[in-house]
Amino acid sequence: MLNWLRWLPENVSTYGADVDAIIALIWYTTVVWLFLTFGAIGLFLVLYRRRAGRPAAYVKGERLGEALWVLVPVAVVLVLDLWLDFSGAPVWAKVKIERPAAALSIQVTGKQFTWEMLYPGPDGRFGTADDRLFLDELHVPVNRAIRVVLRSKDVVHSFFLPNFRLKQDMVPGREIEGWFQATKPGKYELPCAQLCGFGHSGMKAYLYVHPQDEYDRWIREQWS
Amino acid sequence: MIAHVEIPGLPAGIAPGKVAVWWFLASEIMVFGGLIATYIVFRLGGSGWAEASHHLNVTLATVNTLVLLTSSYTVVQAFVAAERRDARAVRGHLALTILGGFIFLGLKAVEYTTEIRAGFTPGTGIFWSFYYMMTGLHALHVIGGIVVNGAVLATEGVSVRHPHRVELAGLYWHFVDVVWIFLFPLLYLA
Amino acid sequence: MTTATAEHLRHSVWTTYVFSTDHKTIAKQYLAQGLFWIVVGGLLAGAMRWQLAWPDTKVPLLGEIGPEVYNMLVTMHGTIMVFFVAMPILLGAFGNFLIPLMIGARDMVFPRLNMLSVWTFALASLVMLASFFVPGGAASAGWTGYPPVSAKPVYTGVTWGINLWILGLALEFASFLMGGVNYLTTAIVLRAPGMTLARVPLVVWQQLTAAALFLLSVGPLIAGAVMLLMDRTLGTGFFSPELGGDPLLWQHLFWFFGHPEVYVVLLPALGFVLEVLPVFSRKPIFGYRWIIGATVVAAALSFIVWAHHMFISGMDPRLAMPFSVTTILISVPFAYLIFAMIATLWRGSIRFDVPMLWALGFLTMFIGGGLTGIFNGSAPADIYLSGTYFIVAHFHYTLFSTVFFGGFAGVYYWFPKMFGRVLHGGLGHAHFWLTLVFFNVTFFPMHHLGLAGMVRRIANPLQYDALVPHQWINVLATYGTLCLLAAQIPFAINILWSWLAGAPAANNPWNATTLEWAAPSPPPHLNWGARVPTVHRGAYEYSVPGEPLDWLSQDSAPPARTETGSPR
Amino acid sequence: MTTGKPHPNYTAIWLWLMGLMGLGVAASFLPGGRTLAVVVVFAVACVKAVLVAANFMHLRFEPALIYALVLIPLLFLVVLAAALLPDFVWHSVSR
Repeated sequence: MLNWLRWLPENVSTYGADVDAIIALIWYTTVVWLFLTFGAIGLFLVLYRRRAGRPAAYVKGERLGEALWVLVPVAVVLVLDLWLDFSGAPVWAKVKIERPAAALSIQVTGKQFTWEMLYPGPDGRFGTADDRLFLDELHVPVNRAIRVVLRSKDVVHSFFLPNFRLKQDMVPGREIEGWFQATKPGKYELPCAQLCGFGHSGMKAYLYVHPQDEYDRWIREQWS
Repeated sequence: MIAHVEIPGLPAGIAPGKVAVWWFLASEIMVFGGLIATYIVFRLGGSGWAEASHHLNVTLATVNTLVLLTSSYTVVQAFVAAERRDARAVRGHLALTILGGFIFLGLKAVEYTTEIRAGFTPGTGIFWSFYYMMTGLHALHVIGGIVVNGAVLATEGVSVRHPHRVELAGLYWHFVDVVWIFLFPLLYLA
Repeated sequence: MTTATAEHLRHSVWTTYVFSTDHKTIAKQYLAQGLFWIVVGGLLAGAMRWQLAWPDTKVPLLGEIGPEVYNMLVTMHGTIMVFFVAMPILLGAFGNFLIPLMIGARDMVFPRLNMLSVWTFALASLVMLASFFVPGGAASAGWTGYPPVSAKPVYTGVTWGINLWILGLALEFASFLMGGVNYLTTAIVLRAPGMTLARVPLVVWQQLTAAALFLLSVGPLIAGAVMLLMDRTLGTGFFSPELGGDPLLWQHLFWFFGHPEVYVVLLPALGFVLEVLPVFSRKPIFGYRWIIGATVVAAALSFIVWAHHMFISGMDPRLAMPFSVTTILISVPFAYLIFAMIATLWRGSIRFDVPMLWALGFLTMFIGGGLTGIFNGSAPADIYLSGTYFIVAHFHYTLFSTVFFGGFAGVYYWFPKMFGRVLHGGLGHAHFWLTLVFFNVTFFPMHHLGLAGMVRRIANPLQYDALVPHQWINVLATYGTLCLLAAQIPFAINILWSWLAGAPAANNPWNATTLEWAAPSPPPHLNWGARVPTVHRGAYEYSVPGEPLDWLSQDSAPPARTETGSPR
Repeated sequence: MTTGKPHPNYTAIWLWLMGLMGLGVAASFLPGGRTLAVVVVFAVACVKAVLVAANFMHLRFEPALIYALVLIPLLFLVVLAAALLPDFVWHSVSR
């Protein structure tokens, strides 16, 4: 129960490891603070519980000498927090801002309670005759950067791949891009992570990551 | 039997009513300020707002601005009269202020009907949504102001016992006027 | 001057109990409504947990819950607990009861406005209650009510439910606007002679900061609520993209209010704990002025952190870093507050009465909540954690510990003063330990569900392959919830029995220094007899060296001989 | 009861407000680029607002607490507007 990191689902994406590293960093920092504060409280409660003939100390904590006992830990909290924050900045930029050139672009449109995956087809352009639409299933090759163009037809949905540590809301009226690169073939769940109506519970698709040859065969089958 | 109950003196210079009204106005500034900030940001990000605003009747709105500014003037005169404890003058000025409020609402109603008959309803577009929302909320506050001024007219207008109440009603009325001072250029002139 | 005294002359049942302008009676009216709603909110939570543990089985009293009903339970549980339990009890009941008594005033500066605020809140409660019984059921778009789900009735099938939900919240905002104006003006204007700002007790400072926070942050959301109501009824397009609107606008306006709102709920409870810790450690609070400074700084910062709720909401990703930094900055004043509370225990003479147990419960559980907040404050970690049960666990460790542990510290501490009766200690201890245990049994494992990827607001976790192996946690949390609800029974018995037949309470059962303990229990009309007390000391003069008693009431005689640390 | 503070010349203030309103309306008919007209119009509006607040609402004579109650909300509104810009003005693609 205590080692939280073991509860994260298996990571199969390139930047997933970075996100896990940030979560682990914060986990270790907070565990240290938890033991420090709970330890101090426990110690004080035992040491300074009421004992006859021993009055409390008249410490107002407003003289600098006394206040330092608290201001120093606060300064440490500030420094640690800023360090955690700035060590997280590059990971945020990698996932959300710097999107690499993608081998394959897929248009994912959320609508009340199903996922529409639009493939551009061999000509590589959307809106042409050879586009193909799949419902609730996304097929991608392994070890290739995949770009997903997220849209919504009605309400706010959220594209969530737990195994890839990727989540991005899909806002109607906007076209938001996300990217991921799988490191291991397999079938991964894709739940909707934003309340989108009575069908929100159970609104999920599956992401099928194929080895390259299996993926090419699948493409040929669909477009033959 | 209530023994002599001593209420501690007030710190110099701050009447409780005024502190309360200014706190209330601070929260009202956040309501209209939030609305105006959203309007400005949406207008900067959107297109076609200037064209839509050309359908509005600028002359009617200019008269409305004149009416509200003048009613601000009369409500201040009402407070000056209240300080002189001249109930009749308070009554007169407050009545003028309330009249100004009704004229404003009347012109607004005329404006709304002509626009709706011309087919510009709140659902026509984002500009019209903002237009009806901002002027509608402002009109509700004008109605609120008329009710407050009416209440003060009914009490202080008869015999001036709490002149500061006239000032507090005036403070609220001036706030409603200041909001219109910003709504007028935002919707009609820009 | 104010004609407050004239009104109080008429004594009839109506003006004494129902339409009373006495701040103490109004406090009890807020407390009564808050306690009613806490039962409703708790039962809704029980029904939710039952559905999560044993999906699609018959929930007692409600029968089988479909996804629509589950969304309604989620929405109303959140709305009720935040707006109709936390606000009325922490801000309404205790703010009204404590502020006049602790600053030595006879009543609020505007008694009639105070009465109007509690009756507006009653109207808001009525509207919210009615929304359960309108066709289509109550609101089901989440307590945050994100459009377009909440903007078009067709998306949720709920028409009047959400309209009344918006109206109920608008009335609740109006009620607390009036209350806040009353609190701030009373504290600025009606302090007793000698009650300088540096001698005002911390709970009053926290209540005032909370009131100011609410007044200044609710504005944009009122505008947003009117927009949402117009979108739903007049067909305007503020939140519908096809008419030029944008759903993100609501999220910005809501969270601009949302984050200060959670501090509006936190600060009063923090104030109760800051009052209780010194009394039961017989030691001055550590760093009185610094705590006020930290509270004000945190209140100011709370206006520039809101977008950490929106890191992955489609907001511009470049905005995430600045808001992540401001979120980090706001954890610093709260770190100071936590450490100052721990430092207050150092070299104290600690007694483990029931209020102290709850205060320590708050301190420990809130530290847990604060620490998990660092996970969510970091943008990259939030990519994964946002919208999962990790967030649910986080805000229960902060909000639940605030309302329950902080709130009960206040209830058990001030009950003798409010009702003139003593609460039963044994039942109090049982209530605390049961609540502490089952709170952790219920909410600690939710961190693991969140880490495993369970998303929020789903009615049936078994529909997700990844969650099937973890279903035992949902069952455990449900047993925890049912036991947690049962753990409140000792409190209900205690409060009813003691209110009617409890032992009469002394004026100062805890030997505390603040002014309310100088008045009788319960204080009569106009609080103080002939003369308002004159204050000579700070609020936390415990264990002053060279004094016979280990406490000196704020209005006790000024120090005859010159003292080394002469109290200002 | 209320402090006998000196009263500004209300009639003069009223005349100024009338004049400024006329200027604002006239400015809106300025030919050429809209930006000049917009700047003038809003400058006039701000001056009118300050005139009403300072004189009619007696802000000039009030203690610092009242000033704070006006300036603090304005500060928060600027922060809110600034944070809304990236999403609604520079956002990427929007149908």
